[in-house]
Formats: sequence, C-alpha cells, structure tokens
Amino acid sequence: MAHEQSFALFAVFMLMIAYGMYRTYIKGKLPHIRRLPALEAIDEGIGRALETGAKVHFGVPNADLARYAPATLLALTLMGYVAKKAAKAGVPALYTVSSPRALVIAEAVVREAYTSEGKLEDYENPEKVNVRYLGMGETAYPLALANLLQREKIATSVLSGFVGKNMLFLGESHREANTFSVLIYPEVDKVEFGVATFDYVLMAQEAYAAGALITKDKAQLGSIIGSDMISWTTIALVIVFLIIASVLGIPTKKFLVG
Amino acid sequence: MDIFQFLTNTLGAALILGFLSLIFYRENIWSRWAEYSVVGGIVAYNTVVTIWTLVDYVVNPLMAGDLMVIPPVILGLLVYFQFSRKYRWIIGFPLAVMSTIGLAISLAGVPLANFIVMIRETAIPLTSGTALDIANAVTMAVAVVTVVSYFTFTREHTGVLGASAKLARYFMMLAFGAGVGMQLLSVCTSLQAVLQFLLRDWLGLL
Amino acid sequence: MAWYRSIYPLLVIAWAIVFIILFSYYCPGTSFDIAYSILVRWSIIMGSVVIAVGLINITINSVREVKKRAPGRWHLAIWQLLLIAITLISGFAQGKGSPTTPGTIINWLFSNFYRYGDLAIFALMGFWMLTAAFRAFRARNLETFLFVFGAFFTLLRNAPIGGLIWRGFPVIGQWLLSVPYIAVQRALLIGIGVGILTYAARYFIGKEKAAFGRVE
Amino acid sequence: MAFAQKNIRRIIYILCAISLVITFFLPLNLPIAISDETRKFYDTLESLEGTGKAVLVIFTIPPAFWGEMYHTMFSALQHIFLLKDVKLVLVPVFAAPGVGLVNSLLRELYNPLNKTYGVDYVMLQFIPSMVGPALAAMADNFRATFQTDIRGTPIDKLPIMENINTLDDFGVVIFACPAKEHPSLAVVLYPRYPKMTYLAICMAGGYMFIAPYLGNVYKAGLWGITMAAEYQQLFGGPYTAARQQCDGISLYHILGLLMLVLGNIIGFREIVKKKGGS
Repeated sequence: MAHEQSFALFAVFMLMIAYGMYRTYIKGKLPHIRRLPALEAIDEGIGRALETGAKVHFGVPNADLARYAPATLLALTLMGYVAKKAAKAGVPALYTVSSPRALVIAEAVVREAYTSEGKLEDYENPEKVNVRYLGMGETAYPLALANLLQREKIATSVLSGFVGKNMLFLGESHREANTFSVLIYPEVDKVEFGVATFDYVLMAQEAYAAGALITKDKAQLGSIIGSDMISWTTIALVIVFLIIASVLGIPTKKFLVG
Repeated sequence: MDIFQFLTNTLGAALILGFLSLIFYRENIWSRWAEYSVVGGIVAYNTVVTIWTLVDYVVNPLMAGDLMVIPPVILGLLVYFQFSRKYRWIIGFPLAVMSTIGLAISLAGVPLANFIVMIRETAIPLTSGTALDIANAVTMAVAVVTVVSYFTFTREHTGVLGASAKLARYFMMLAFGAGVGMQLLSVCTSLQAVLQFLLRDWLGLL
Repeated sequence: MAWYRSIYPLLVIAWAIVFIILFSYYCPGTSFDIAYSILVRWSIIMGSVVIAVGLINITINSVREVKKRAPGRWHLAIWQLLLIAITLISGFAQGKGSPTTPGTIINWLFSNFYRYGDLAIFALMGFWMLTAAFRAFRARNLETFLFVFGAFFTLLRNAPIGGLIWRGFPVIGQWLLSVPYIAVQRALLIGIGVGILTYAARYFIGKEKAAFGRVE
Repeated sequence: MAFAQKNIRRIIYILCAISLVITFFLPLNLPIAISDETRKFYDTLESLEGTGKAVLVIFTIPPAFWGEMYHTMFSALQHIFLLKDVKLVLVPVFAAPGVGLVNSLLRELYNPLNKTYGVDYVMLQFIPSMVGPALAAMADNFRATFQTDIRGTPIDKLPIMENINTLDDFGVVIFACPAKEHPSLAVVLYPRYPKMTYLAICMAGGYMFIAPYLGNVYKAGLWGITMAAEYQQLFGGPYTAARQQCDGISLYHILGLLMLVLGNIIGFREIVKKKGGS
C-alpha cells in the first residue's frame, strides 16, 4: 500500500513538471519568476573581485555522491556557472571540493567552462585557476578553507552542496577573513547558522530553482512552473487532510500509510 | 607522566594551537603547518582505508569466482582518462553511472520521506486535546502552509501571498533562532573537552 | 561531434539505471532487487577506485609549490609529501587492518596527530559561537528580532541556570523547539523534496549536464 | 577603548576560555534545576526495582561524540547498577569503537559495585550492520540474532540470558546514539513492540532527532551533559565530573546571553546614531 501511494504521488508530481516544461518548451510561454537576490549577488561578487584584483572561490564543503547526491550535483552545476562567469571576466579563481568523486566532475566541469569561453590557457595556468581537493568534508576541508581564505586574498566566496555540522565554522571563517560570502544550500541541516553568518543565502527549494534559473533554458524554466504546482498541491493536501481529520474525525493515518 | 606520552600529546596540542593561532593572530606559518599536516595526513589515511576496503569488496569475491565485481573496477578506472587529452570524453561514462545511482536512490525515497510523512504528521485533528494542544496544532499547520507557499517562484510576493510570505519569514526566523540557541550546549561541551585535553592531558594542570 | 561523444549514450545509461532502481523500490520482490543491490555495490567499488584522484591532486599541488619555491609554503609542502609517504608506506607495508591496529605507524599517526583536527574544529566553533552571538545576532527589524528572541529563550532553556531564574524560560524555549522549529523543518523538507524532483526531471531529460562533466 | 574595539574578538575568545576553565579550579557549585524530563527518565528506571527484569541498552557511539555521551551513559548505567534485582544487557550496533568505550565505562562502574559479568550484566555480540536492519533482526528473533556475547561465550551458557527469549522479556529498552539513528527505532522497533517502554540517550545537539518521538515512542530521554548532572543530583550519586563541567557550561551560557544582549545594545545605538545623523 505504501509503495503504491508513493508511486502515485511520484507519477503525479512528475506529470506536473512535464506539463510545466510542455508549457514553456513547446508552447513557448515563459513564466515570470521572482528575483532571487543571492543569484545577483554572485555577479556582484565577481565584479568586486575584478575591481580588487582578488580571487573568486567556489567550494563544495561536504561533497558526497552516495549520501547527498542531489545537493552535490546541483553544487557542481553552479560551479560550472561560476566558472563560466569567472572565465568571461578573467578573474583568477579557486575551486575546492571535498570528495575525490566530486573532484573528477569538478575538474571536468571547470575545464569545459573555460574551454567554452575560449580561455583554456587560463585553465592551464595554476596561478589563474586552481581546482583543489582539500580532504574529506568533516575535518580537513573546513580547517584548510579557513586558512586558504586568509592566505589567498579571496574577495568573493560561494559555497554550495551539503554542509551539516560545520556550518557555523565555515560562515565565521568567511567573516574572519572579510570575504563576501554567498551560500546556496539545497538542504536543511544547520541552515540557521548559514542564515546568521553568510551574507546571502538561498535555501532548500530556492537553491534548486537557482540551478534552473541560471541557464535561462526554456525547459529548465518550465520545471519551476512544475515545482510551484507541486508546492500548491502539497498545501492543498495538508488542508484537505486537516479538514477530514478535524471535521469528520478520520485520522490521516488511515489514508497515508508508510 | 612519562616523557614519550608528553611528546605525543605535544604533537596533538601543537595542531590544535596552530589552528587557534589562526583566530587569535591571523594566518601564519604555524597554522599553515597544521593545515598541511591535516590535509595530507587525513587524505593519505583515507586512501589507505579505502583501498583495503576495496580488497574486501573486489579481491575476495574475485577469488571466490564472482565476476560481477570486474565491470565497476573497469568503469572506475576509466576516470583516470581525465589525464589524457585525447580520450578525456570517456570519463562521461563512469560519471554517468556514479551520479545516477546516487541521484536515483535519493529520488526513490522522496515521495514517502519528504511528502507523505510530512503531510501525515502535520494534518492532525485541530479539535481534540486541551486548548494548548489545539493552539499548537493550528500554529504548526499555519507555519507549514505559509513556509511552503513562501517557496513558490512564479508569482511575486504581493497581496495574500505577500502576507503569507511575510508570516513565513517570521516563522523561519523564530525557528532559526531557536535552532541556534539549541546548538550552544553541544558546542560548549566540545570546547570544554578540548580545553580539558590541553590543560589536563597535556600540561597536567588539573 | 561523434555520436558516442555526445550526451545521448550517457542519458541512455542514466535512464536504464533509474528504471532499475525505481522499479525495485516501488515493486519489491522481483529480480530487479538483485540488480539494485548489484548497482549499490558497484557504486561503492567505483567510489573506492576513484579515491586516488584526490591524493594525486594534493600531490601535484605540493610538488608544484616545491618546484616554484612558494614563499613560506614550499618547505611545508615537502613536510606534507613526507607525511603522505610515511602514511601510505606504513598503511600498505604493515598489512591489512593496519589503520585500526594499535602499534602500527599509520595508526599512531592517526590517533595521536590527525585525529586532533576534530578537536581543533570543536575549539574554533566554541570560540566563534560567542563572537557570532555578539556580531551576527542583532535585531534590526522584526525578523531579526524574532531570531534573537528565539535564540534567547532556547539558550535559557539549555543553560542549567535558566530554570532557576524563572521557571517560564524552559517552557517557552521548549515550545519554540517543539512547535515552530519542527514546523519549519517540515516545510523545508517538503521544499527539498520538490527541489529534488525538479532537479531529477531536468537531469533525466539531459539538461543538467554537470553531473556528466559537461557544461551547457 | 580603541584597543578594546580593535581587539573585541580576541577579548571574547579569552573570556570564553576562562568561563569554561575557571570552574575546574574554583568549583562554584551553581544550583541546577531538575527538569521534568530527567525526572521521568529516573522514575521509569526506578519503577523496575525488585521486578527482576532486565534493561536492554542498544548503543552505537562513534568516538568523536564520546565526550558528550559519556556523562549521560554513565548516569544511566550507574543508576541501573544501583537498583536492586535489575539486570543489564548491552548490545553494540554499527559503530565498532563504541564497544571499547562502553567497556571502559563498565570497568569504572562494576568494580566498586560488586557486580558479576554474565549474571548481573552482559554485553552481547557486536552487530556490524546499519542500525535499521540490526533492530529489525533483533525484533524478529532476538535469540537467533546472537550466538555469543562479546567475549565469545555462547549465549546459552550465560545465566543472565536464561529467561530472555524475545524483546518482551525486557523491562525497558534504552537506545543510546548521538543523533541521527533515533528515527530508525521509531520506524523499525516501535511498530513491532508498541507496548514496550523506550528511553533515549543522545547528545544535546541530537535533541532535534528525538523531539518528534518524545512522549509517543520514547517515554523520556536524556540529552546533553546538563541532564546528566541533573540526574546525578537526583539520586545523589557520588560522581561529580558532570556537575563540575556544568558550572563552566552555565558560565558560558551566561556569557553567551551577555554577548547577545550587548551586541544588540550596540547595534541599537548604531541605528539610533544613524537616524540622528541623517
């Protein structure tokens, strides 16, 4: 019973996303999407780095393709975006990851980004672009990053992917180094410290929407329509079950098993 | 205390104090020494541990005649084509397999863990229990509904949605504040353990 | 571009894998379950085979610093290479299980040296918690006031002395944790669920190429 | 003043270190309020006295969290040992280093209390699997999950295990883990044995993970060092380390509150100044 229910929900939700993509990709009706200040802050940060001659940093603090696959993969998409922007602006950049598997993807993505902007010679110059593995995310990565932020003259730092228990550590090490910091956090664990210590934060669903927004691709924007439809459906389900439980007195457990 | 134990503890204490010098002074050669030691050491240690696990997962089954362990090893080794200019495109295949397995496993559990359970726990009767229970249930439902509605993108936050988004922001800030206060206890117990190590185990003061 | 270098073969692989995993999850008890467990094992093995990439990256960086005589760093890079070499040699030469057996060099290094990285993180966090309380948690408007309000009451709930000052502190703190906190966590988890679904949809139509090491 | 403004962070760091350390030299013995949760935990164990039943403690403790888990584990286990005619069965799951840590804790405890291994308490075989499957195996067939105890003695030769065949033969089940595994007890064990009394032990930071289950699955829980200190105060145990550390923690929290309030006053003054200026 539980499996049928979750599959039905899964199918309905996927159909909603498909409908959203159909509307934008086939019909060509582009949605109006409210602005996310943190995304604009990335551009601002790269501009700031250009002015001061300092570096841009993009980090994936707790990359893990086994446990936090969606968060890590999203972070790597954003890494490609930042790499492209940095390549275009010609800003020196530092990319750090915390798992060997993510490192393989990160190196490929950054190289492609620089190639597509015609700046392959920048990529091959370690003074300009450096993709570094700083050890596993639980211990070595945050400590090494705290040092790097002060040593490498980093003007802007963007972090994404799963973070977990070291959130306060990372946020305060950015403050200590006077670095402009943006956190794109597609998770919920310790998000409160991110909100308190980072300059700009995108959390949970906003981060996933940002992954679509940066591309300006029609189908990707359609997925945001789908995501809104899912949110409204969830709200409707909560209200309906609340009414059933309160007015008719049938507990929700009767309908939703699992 | 014997001298060898003291020297051993000194090594650990030097590492901790190296990182503390980062915040009491600024980045300096001592903190850099600590950084290089931790990064190099932990990565090498993890590599050794992982390769020995690989023996468990690959060599032992292979000895027992299980040939299914060969394809992943070959796929994994394809990753090292990233160091070749000509055949670099091959790494797409191992990456596709690794990423998709991780993503699909997360995806499968989403409807149950992130929707069904959450809806079920939120939709509790608003009419039973004491007045306080009812008030709590109502607050809970309102908070969940407004925060979910805050995370919609195709409409600007004005009018009714604007009011609900504002309420959602209030709930979120209240909750985040509460979360921060909660962590203080864990953090200070851990700091106390560090200070105990430095003062008792290393210097023998306590 | 040759077809085998395009994204489509990769997508076919992705579709096959997601079909196997979703099928065995939603319809348990078929032979897909075996395929599922094989895939999970594959993922572990591949992850382990890839591990050396990280070590190579660090070694390349250190060697580069030594070659360039990076000021203030190159002798540390030599030290790092030395540590890596000692750890690896001891780990492989002293046999399987050496990382966890007391008496080996690698175990000694880990339990007396590397392990203190954990304590260093704890220490810095303990100090930074209070500077964050001083600098970051400031009420500028109603939202940030609520943040400070929440922090204040849960702090007094946890402090052993809080309940003695006024019995109401722990009660309010407890309420904050058990109603608004849980509610917001739930809503955010729903949001993450939505996000993962949309991400997966984009992934499986070949729009999220970063996972394959490609960019738009 | 200029010096203070420039070095405000360093001053806070030093104050912070002093607040946590000073109580080791000058014990303040600040009073502690005993919370209802601690009392509930205490009463639950107390009600077992004289029943002859056993307490099952399932634990999975990675060494990084031992510093915090030690005090709560110590308090609970010491209480169980002090109760008359109550036996203790320990089961280590998932995190292997926890075995050595808990063993050293037991060594501290049983010597002065004159308890015998195999009769009054026992630690069963280590289950290396993840927590969920391990709990499921125990729930389905408790006896068959274990062939031996941790020392390799066959389980049938242990006098303590004579009357224990299923989970129902235990009086209380205590689940001790730092944080994340708590939901698996609620999902796996609770539906199969809903009438059993469950208690939780975790870190202070792990409270989030047990909060949804307190009251319905878990009868009570102990989290964090302060509750360990409260517990010690409750039954007048001879052990003072938690108590002593609690003084430091109280001071640290007071300092935290002070920083919060001070920071807000300064921030408020800045806002007022800005408004006055413009």
